[in-house]
Amino acid sequence: MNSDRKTPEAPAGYTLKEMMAIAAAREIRDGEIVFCGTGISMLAAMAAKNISAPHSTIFFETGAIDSLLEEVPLAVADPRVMYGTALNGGLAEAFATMQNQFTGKKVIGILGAAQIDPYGNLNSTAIGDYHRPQTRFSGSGGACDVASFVNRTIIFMQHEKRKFVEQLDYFTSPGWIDGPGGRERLGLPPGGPEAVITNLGIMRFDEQSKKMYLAACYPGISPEEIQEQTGFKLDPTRAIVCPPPTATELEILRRRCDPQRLILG
Amino acid sequence: MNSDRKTPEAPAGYTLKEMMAIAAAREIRDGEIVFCGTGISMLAAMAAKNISAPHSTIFFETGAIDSLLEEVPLAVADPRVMYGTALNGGLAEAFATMQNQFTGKKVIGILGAAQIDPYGNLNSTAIGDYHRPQTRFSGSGGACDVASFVNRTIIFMQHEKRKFVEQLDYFTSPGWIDGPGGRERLGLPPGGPEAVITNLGIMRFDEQSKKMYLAACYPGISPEEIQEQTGFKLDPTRAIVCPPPTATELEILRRRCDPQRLILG
Amino acid sequence: MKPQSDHSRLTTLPEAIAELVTDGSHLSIGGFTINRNPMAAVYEIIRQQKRELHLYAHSNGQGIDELVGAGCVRRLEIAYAGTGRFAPTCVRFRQAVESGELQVEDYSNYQMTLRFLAGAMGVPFLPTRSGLGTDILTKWGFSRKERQQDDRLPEHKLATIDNPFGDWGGAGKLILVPAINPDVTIIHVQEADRFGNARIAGLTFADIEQAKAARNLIITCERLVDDDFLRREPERNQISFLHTDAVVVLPWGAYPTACYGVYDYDPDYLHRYRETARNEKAYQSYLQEKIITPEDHFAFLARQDKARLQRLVADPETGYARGLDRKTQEMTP
Amino acid sequence: MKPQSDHSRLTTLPEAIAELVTDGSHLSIGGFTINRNPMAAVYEIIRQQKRELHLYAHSNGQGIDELVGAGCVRRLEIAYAGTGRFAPTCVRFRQAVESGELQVEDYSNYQMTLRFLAGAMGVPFLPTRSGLGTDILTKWGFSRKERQQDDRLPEHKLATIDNPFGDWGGAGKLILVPAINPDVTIIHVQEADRFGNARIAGLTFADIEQAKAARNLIITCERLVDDDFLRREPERNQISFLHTDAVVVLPWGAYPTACYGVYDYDPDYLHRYRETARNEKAYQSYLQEKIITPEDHFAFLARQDKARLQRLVADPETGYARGLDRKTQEMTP
Repeated sequence: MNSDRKTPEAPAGYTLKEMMAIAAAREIRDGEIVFCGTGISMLAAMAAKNISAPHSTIFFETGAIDSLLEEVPLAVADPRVMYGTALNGGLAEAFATMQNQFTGKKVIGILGAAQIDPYGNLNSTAIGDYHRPQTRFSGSGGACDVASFVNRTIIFMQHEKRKFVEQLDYFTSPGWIDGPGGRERLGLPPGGPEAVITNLGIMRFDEQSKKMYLAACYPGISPEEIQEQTGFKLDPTRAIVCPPPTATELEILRRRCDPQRLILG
Repeated sequence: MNSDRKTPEAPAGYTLKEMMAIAAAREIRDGEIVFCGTGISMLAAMAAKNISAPHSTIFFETGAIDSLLEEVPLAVADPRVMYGTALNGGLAEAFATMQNQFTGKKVIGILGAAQIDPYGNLNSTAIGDYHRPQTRFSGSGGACDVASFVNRTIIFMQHEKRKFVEQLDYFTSPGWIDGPGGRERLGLPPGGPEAVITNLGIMRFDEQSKKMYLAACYPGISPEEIQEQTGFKLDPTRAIVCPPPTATELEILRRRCDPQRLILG
Repeated sequence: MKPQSDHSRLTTLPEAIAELVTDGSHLSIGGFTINRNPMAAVYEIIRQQKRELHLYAHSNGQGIDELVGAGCVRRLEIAYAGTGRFAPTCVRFRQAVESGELQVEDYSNYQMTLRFLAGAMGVPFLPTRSGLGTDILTKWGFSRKERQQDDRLPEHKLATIDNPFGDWGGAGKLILVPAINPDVTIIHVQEADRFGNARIAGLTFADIEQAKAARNLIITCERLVDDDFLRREPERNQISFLHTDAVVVLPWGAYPTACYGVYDYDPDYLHRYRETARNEKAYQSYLQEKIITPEDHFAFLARQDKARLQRLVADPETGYARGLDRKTQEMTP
Repeated sequence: MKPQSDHSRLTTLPEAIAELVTDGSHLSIGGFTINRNPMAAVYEIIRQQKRELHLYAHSNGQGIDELVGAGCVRRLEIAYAGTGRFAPTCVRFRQAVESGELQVEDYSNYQMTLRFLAGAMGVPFLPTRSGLGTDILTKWGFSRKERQQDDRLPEHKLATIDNPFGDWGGAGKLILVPAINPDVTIIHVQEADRFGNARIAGLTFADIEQAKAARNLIITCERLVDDDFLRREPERNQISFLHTDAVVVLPWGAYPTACYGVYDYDPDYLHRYRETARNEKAYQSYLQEKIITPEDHFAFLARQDKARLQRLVADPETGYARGLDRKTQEMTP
């Protein structure tokens, strides 16, 4: 996630990556099971666990449940996710935990993507024609599974016009589909994306229309700047200024989560 | 299996149960994976492994693969099946091994039942009306699964007219169904019952008709006696006299397999 | 409550059963025939006189027969009701079916395993080739009408499907088995911690699938281990605290069935049980005196012969009681 | 050959690859991104210049990218082609897809896992709720025509089904994923015996399913253990000899990916690989000099810097190289 490129300067005292990690950490509720991907989403989960959600459980699609994470992993299969867990299983068990109707309801998934549409549907597969793509990305990985199964998801994005699009080039992972009832019509479980956290601010989804709106700008960033980087209209009327990271949040993120700044840079 | 009741006296030197165990053991080919139930089928598998099929693997539906069996188990969940195995798993893995198209082809299943029909279909569930049975038995257990999946099965029966019937009261486990192509029409894998071993002799299935015929009588038992105890016509023209247990076979069965005579009685 | 990694779920057996098992509950228990049945929990259910239970079993054997015998069970979905050589058909089960007191729905062991697995995986069904052409598919213990009227039963016992991928996998037709999500599953394990992480030694049967399929999970265990014990070798754990609601420490909690590596089954108890179960009067007095009168598991245990229990203690190498006398007069059949 | 419990399956890597992997083979490899990829086997496949492979992968990462980069792969069915922070999208994979050299069929990680599981279970498909409404369902990398003409491909990429049990399980509609039965699966494990029993430490990923789904299974291992070693704690074994065709002893056989409890991934190698892969000329010389020229795994190993390998050796408590310097200049993106 190239979140520090082509973006306004962060205010003194913290970087935009730190702001993003902390904004995401604040979304995690105590007691939740947190599905983590690689990179900043791992830091968000680690920060939440150390700050506001001590009873949350960090959990990886590779099968690790409640990893200790003494060092930050660089992939979800990093041996660092395997140490001191409650259980080391495999992919089959991990995804079943999310599809399971009892445990799945407790899971929050953190995802990233190459493109997002106004309903929070994601593309992490290809830009251009699928059969001869202009840019090929990694593909779904577990993203489609998580987005299909779990109760709520948070999405990390780099905020650029070409990434916030009306129409995805490839539909990898389901968000709210086409609005209210969209998931149910397809046969998907309820639940869906709750927040999109970018290097500029935080977007949420309207309860009625399930369309993305601007919920918060980071300090020093205006709604207009955000609209300019978005390929569709964002309702700005509910936008607040996102509280900057507190000293405690920063301290914990830097000292406990990524002291080597492997992810924070 | 009350195989020693109401049956002619066995010739001196061995019991009919011993004859049955050895007759079944002779059916097991070297290199096969042997699915075992409780009782005499376990002894047959143990005897085969110690006599003619040293590279066979004893395997239980409960998930134990290649059990050492230092003592004879009294159930397939007996802790004695868990000691020194190649792998201790569970039911899901065990049945998958039999349904698996590569390993399943190597499995020979040994089954018992309350009723058998001319095509080797089995009833181990109920006699009389299913909803208000005259006699209720244990039910399928893994028998239906094994009979559905594996390449060949051997069936142990007590030879009585009411057990060898034209029409089963309840169809628990598939044999050859209604003759050639019967399994394929239902969608079942090929393979099926190969021998029925009773306290009187050995029945096999005609290659063309898939109907049961008399293949061998135990020493001292006539085809007529067997027909009398059978509720349908058995072709006796191919019947030979079954070779009695050899001294080696008896020695191994008695000393190595069931020295306490827990199954042999 | 579930996903709190430092939240203790320790409780007592009477409390766990009183809170989580109610009349009419859909219940499944772990173990197989004469091994690792959660017998202490079974006896506590009998003691608390739970009624109208809907029981799901593959071949759980002894535990099922005692629940049926004590009149706790209204409906039973099962693959095999026997305890191996001890009772090729469970005696109280047989009596209850033949007398029409117990409604039974028959499946195979793999079908029941897949039904729990489907529940654990969060899908409504799983496919298998087992059962095609049999009465297991066509004869239903619970009628179509009964199924339609009860939203805790799937509307079909089983379904068949033509393979939508043609002959891919060599199977043109399959049986679909409907998922089970019991209200409560109870399993007995060798080791657990207070959070609800658990480790099973020996075979796991279908315990893991049963545990994960359930809305509520009660784990009874031989040994409570320190908080970090199971985390030192997490490959050996099968169930995480995410699934667990109650942990109860119960040494000899599977007795008279076996608990691999800890103790063997008790052949005397199991033989006597079968004989007792055949006689209505003797059985009622067994129930009253041996099971209901002792106020709890520990009182029940205290009445067992100490020397006999001692003989059942597992040999550390083999995991069972080597050379145990398992032959009795009743063994002949 | 398979079910002979005292039959040794020990062989050498060149022999196992020469015998079991042929041009056009349908192949799957174990591991996940930067962990327990059977890299020594991957490099041997490259050395033997196997061509036209049909590869099945979930997120096997490094191994897949090297096979693609060396031109061994014609078709790839995959969920995720990345190596975490080292290459969020694998470089040679990306290039091969964008240039049209490589045909790709996209699935999700769970779908691929279920496809291997279906193959292992012997059923033609398994159901999931994942993928409904997405292009994974509707956009096919391999055309319908191509699928019809190739009997090693199922005729549909995926199928959907209305739940035959109504709304049982809360799902009205499901996706069915077709089974995979590769010609060969290769996995790398910590411990195996000469018969082909194997034990994995740390996460198992989908290795067990991949192993059991395959017609032929090659196990490469760090340590060959004595005949009775794995049988002393059979609960810890995941694969039995019933499935295994070849066992090869290969210390550092997953290098440069990690092998939990034995060594860590090599951050320098992986970073350099990504940078090299971006430059065609540099990549060809990497292939020739680093992979193909060394005659085998041991020659390849001998060319690695000893001190760097030493730094990767796992700490016995945590299973990885504590405090390893994993930051490089290339890390910023």
